[in-house]
Amino acid sequence: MTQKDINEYSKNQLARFFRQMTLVREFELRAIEERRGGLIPGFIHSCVGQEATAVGAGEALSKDDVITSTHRGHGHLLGKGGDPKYMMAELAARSPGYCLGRGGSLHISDFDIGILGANGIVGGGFPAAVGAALAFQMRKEERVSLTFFGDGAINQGTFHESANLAGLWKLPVIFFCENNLYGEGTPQHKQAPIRDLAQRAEGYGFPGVIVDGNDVIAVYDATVVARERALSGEGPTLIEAKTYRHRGHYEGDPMIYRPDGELEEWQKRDPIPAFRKRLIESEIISEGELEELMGSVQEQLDEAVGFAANAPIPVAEEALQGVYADTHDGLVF
Amino acid sequence: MTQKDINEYSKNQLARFFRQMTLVREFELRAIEERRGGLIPGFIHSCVGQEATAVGAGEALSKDDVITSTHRGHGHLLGKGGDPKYMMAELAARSPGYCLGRGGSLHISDFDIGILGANGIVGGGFPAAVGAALAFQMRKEERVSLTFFGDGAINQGTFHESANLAGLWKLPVIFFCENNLYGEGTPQHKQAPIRDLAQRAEGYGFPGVIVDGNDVIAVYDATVVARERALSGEGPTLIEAKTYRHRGHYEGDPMIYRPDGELEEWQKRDPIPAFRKRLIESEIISEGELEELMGSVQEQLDEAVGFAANAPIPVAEEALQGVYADTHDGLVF
Amino acid sequence: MREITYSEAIREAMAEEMRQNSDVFLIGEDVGTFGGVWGVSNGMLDEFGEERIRDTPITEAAIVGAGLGAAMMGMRPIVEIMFGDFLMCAGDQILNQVAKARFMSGGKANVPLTIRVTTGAPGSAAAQHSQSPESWFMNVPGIKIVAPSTPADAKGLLKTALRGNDPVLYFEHKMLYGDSGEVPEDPDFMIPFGKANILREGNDVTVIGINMMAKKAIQAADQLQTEGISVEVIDPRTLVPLDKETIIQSVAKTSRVVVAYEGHKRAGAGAEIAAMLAEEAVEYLDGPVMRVAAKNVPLPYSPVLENYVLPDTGDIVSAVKSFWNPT
Amino acid sequence: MREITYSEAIREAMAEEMRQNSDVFLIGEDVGTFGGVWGVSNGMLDEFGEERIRDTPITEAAIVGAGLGAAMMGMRPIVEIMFGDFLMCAGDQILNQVAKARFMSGGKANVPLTIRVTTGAPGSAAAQHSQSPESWFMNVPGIKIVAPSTPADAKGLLKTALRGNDPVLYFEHKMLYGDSGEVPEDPDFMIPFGKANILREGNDVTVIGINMMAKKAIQAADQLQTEGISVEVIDPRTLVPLDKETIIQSVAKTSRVVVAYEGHKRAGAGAEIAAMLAEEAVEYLDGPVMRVAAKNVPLPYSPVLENYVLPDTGDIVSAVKSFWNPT
Ligand SMILES: Cc1ncc(C[n+]2csc(CCOP(=O)(O)OP(=O)(O)O)c2C)c(N)n1
Ligand SMILES: Cc1ncc(C[n+]2csc(CCOP(=O)(O)OP(=O)(O)O)c2C)c(N)n1
Ligand SMILES: [Mg+2]
Ligand SMILES: [Mg+2]
Repeated sequence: MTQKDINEYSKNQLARFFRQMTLVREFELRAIEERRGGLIPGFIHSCVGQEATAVGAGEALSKDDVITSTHRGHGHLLGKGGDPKYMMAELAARSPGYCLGRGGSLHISDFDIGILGANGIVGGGFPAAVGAALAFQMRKEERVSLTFFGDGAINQGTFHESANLAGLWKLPVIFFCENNLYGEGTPQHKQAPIRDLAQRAEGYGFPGVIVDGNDVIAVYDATVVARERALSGEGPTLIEAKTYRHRGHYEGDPMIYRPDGELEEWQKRDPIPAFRKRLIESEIISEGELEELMGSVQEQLDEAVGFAANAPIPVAEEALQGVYADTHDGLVF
Repeated sequence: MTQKDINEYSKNQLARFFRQMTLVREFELRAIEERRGGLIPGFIHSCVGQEATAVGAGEALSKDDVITSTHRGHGHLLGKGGDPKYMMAELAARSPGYCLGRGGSLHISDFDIGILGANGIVGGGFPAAVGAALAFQMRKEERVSLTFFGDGAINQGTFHESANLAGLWKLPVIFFCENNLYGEGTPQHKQAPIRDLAQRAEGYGFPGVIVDGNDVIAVYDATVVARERALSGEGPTLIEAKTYRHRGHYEGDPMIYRPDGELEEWQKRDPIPAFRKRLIESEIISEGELEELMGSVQEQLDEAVGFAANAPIPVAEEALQGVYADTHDGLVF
Repeated sequence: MREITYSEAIREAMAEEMRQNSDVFLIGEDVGTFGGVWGVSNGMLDEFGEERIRDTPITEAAIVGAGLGAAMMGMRPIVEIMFGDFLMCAGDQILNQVAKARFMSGGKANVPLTIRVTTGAPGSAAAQHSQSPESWFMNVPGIKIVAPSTPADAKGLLKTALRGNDPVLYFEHKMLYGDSGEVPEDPDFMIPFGKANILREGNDVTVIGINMMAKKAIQAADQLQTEGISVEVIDPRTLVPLDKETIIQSVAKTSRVVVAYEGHKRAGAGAEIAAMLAEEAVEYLDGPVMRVAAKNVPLPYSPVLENYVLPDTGDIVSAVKSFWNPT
Repeated sequence: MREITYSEAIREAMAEEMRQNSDVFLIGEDVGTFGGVWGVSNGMLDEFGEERIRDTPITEAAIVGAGLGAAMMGMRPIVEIMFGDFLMCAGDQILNQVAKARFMSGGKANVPLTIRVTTGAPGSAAAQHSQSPESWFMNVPGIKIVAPSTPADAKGLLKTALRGNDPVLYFEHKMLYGDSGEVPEDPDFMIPFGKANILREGNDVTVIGINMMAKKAIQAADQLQTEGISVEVIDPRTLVPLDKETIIQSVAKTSRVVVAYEGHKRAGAGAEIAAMLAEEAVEYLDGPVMRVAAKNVPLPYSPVLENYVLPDTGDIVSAVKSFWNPT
């Protein structure tokens, strides 16, 4: 895809890209800190380094569109409009958290803004994304569904079955692959015999495109195109965004599996400084304005952490609620 | 692939192609008859019309090679050297049947000649075929594994996961797809958005080839090439053989799903008369010799049916045997 | 009242709901032109069209998961899985996704998804087409399990499933499809979940029969009647939720109990009922909680072997009699 | 005797078998460089190399099925699945292929395949990383189910699995990995399947504890001892096969029994034990067969909620005491 000139995007939009990426980055760093500090009890799989995918894709979607996410979902959720307050509260296992403290990092959802859920099962979210798209198609709604997944997840059987079904019925689905070169400690080339995963789309009768996953504008553009295709009834697109995660698979991962220098190479391509540089060089946004945006992010996160830390913790017996819609006079709980 | 001249094959080999295809056809017809007559209690999914795939592939394999088969497996088993006697006895649920009457049509196996089993689960056999090939590779054995499957089965998640693993590790596996245009009552074009399923191989880093599945020589040649590739360490091949089943999905299927005239078109391309014609026109084998071969098939099947009909039926309590190798003083059975 | 078959009752429930609610649709392998391999959706394609009677590829995980996604978006999918044996091709989707979606989301995900699936041995279908997998799904909270034994129950329970807002695994026994029985015509006829059916009243022994085994329990009761043994037959109808109260009350009356189910004995559906009785009704028991079930071996192809492995009416009769003539 | 951890015991069993039998190999996600997410195979890549310590893609069905195929060809694969919760991604392979291969082939397929998998809640890992799925596999005949609670059992049972010729699901409890205990150095040290371990003798009540709950049962027994209640603690060690004899004998002695397991209560592993006792040992029972297990809700993330859902030592203590102070 030929890249559009940066001046074709509104200043507002570009500022949003920047602010949202910063929000994702800072959210992760803050969550990691709060986990160390004891506010957050569970695991964290951070997406530091992958902010451009989360934000580029999320910005291309409308509020009515839906996403399914993964174990590395914080960026996806924020990108789709998730509120850091309720996310942080969920991570802190508090009652006003998105899932009332029942879900945690792996299961955050917000049905009001189309977040159908992070997922603890690699490959677990594909079929539901396809099903959501089926509902849109049947109801003739102008909505698409986008399913985030990793280079590891693409090998799961559910990817294949879901891509086949979506391609067959020309469902409005975007398969969004964040190829960050690793699945846990195993490099991508030891997980699949091909490097360009986008290639697989052909086998399902729809296009696969590769984008620089560290370039938020490229990601945004590709997602806009895929979304238009989906809405026009032409069916799915597979977007493969090449990127890299800067931190461990989970917090605490000793990362012994990385070749020397690899991380450093990728840090040079860190999506946020790169975008910042571009914004400043093109004189669209001033340093001062960017600092202001960054400040507002910190404020938002201070507020989120404060909210989480002061939020009530669930009461033990609440665990029995919310398994079923209808409990048949308490027979099932 | 360019087709070799028929004279490049030995007369013996050609005669074997003919005899084996006839055996498969007649076995099926006889089994159907015996099912009507009550000798055979279970379902039959016949492969009438698909004899060239079963025999072409089977003839290209050595005795040490292994196959996994499907619900429509009689041809595959006979093609790999399965004995009609023990097959018929198994269909008749008799003690000397291949599986002692425990398996039936859906589960026939013969480990001595590399038949790892028919399978009642569509897509169930892929992973085991890959695992067998892994064993061959680890032990440096000159053997390949071939997994038969249908155009319906290729959409199962297990295909994807297995093809990926086989491609990744360059395992000696042949993925042999019999594209007979239907999965049960649903046409292939309503099961996948692509018509040439061989195309999917690329996504796993290995070649996919299309052959005329009604031409036993073409199937044989393609399998020989794939086998050589596998043995040389280059990895898997996906062979898509285009063919058609002449009878219902199972015996009793009313076949309301077929467009008028479709069957008739394909019957014109019936692999056995076509091959017979070719043999006679090329003057390699005489009509008389062919009649003789056909006669010998009938004899063999008479014997098989006789064997089955007179074989003892299992004793009820035998059902408890053969679940485990070691029963821990009868604690598990 | 008019009589229809179990199969017709299921079709009627689906068709009625589809007529009155455009969110309901049927999705599965060969449910359209073929009318379902078991013929249950016969004719529905003509009435509702391809959009709402959707033939799918052979991809159980994607079908179930698509049902989940559509349900969360407000549709009310009916997913058909041809054989219970194939459910494990979608095992993760059912147990980790469908069943847990609501809870993990803090109660916010709505999953009005009904999975219709066949159970039981149709005869010489062997180990991968004959299983009764109800119990594989009973441990994981979040999915309801329904097992109708009569045409009326088939209709009434399916309606409850289709109008409810929770995922339901609805097990149709292959050998019951042809059974006829009275079924109310009232389009709002629903049978609540968690209410067992006392199919026959009796005083000497309680037989709890699940699905097909409820029918066999009645046959056994008939036979035992002639020998002067009065059998109370209870069909729990839903395994999750389970109507403990009705079951315990019956056992309190009879003090003897047989649990009959077609699945393998070990950890089968009736194991939970037996365990529940051992915990909550032991004081009423005058003798063991007998279990009549399939033996713990895969289902064999041979009719002789298969009959030996499967439980039948005679096994129920023997189990009942053993209370008076212990071996 | 030297002490090693549960985790080390498992590694030692694998390494010893791999040294003496070239057919044994380990295959799974991140078992190589990473040493297994739980660190169990740490260092094994260095000793055995990439051929025999095989990192795989994230494709559970293919991994398990590849194990089956390799096993049928004479290898002795050890498949590692990271979390028990993921087993259902390979549900069909385990239940319809692995478990049934031998029987369906008339006893001819040999399947020396061990599937090592973690079980239990490691704390705030939520609904898809905390389950105890033992019971999901108990109903289908053909696969043995092992659940060690001590380092010695971990080693001895794994050796038995690796030298046997049947598929085994071997459940490692995440919270036991760090436990130390005496483990014989004898490379032929094996613990037979189907022999329960009487961890503590007692007279008043039998507590059957599965996996982690065996450890908690001992803690409960200690506590109850101080209150004058003598508890016999039994660890079945293998759920399939189950050592009914030892269990029944104990119950015959104590006449009171609590079955403790970490899985959800309904249709969990202990449900079968309770049902077995209700059928085969009811005459010895002086009171209900109590079950201490996780409540029937998905595992929540919040520690408060999770603790409420999971069974613990205190729950065992209460259950035992209820025999004398029924509520
Ligand atoms: C079915 C399943 N198998 C294994 C895991 C363990 N696991 C969690 S994340 C992960 C790696 C996923 O890799 P990828 O899809 O590339 O995503 P990334 O972590 O790189 O974002 C693995 C193996 C899991 N959660 N679910
Ligand atoms: C997992 C699973 N799903 C569905 C079925 C039912 N079924 C048996 S054969 C078949 C069609 C298979 O089609 P294809 O793979 O093209 O093979 P063919 O029958 O054409 O040889 C179906 C749906 C099954 N046996 N297993
Ligand atoms: Mg990755
Ligand atoms: Mg086909």
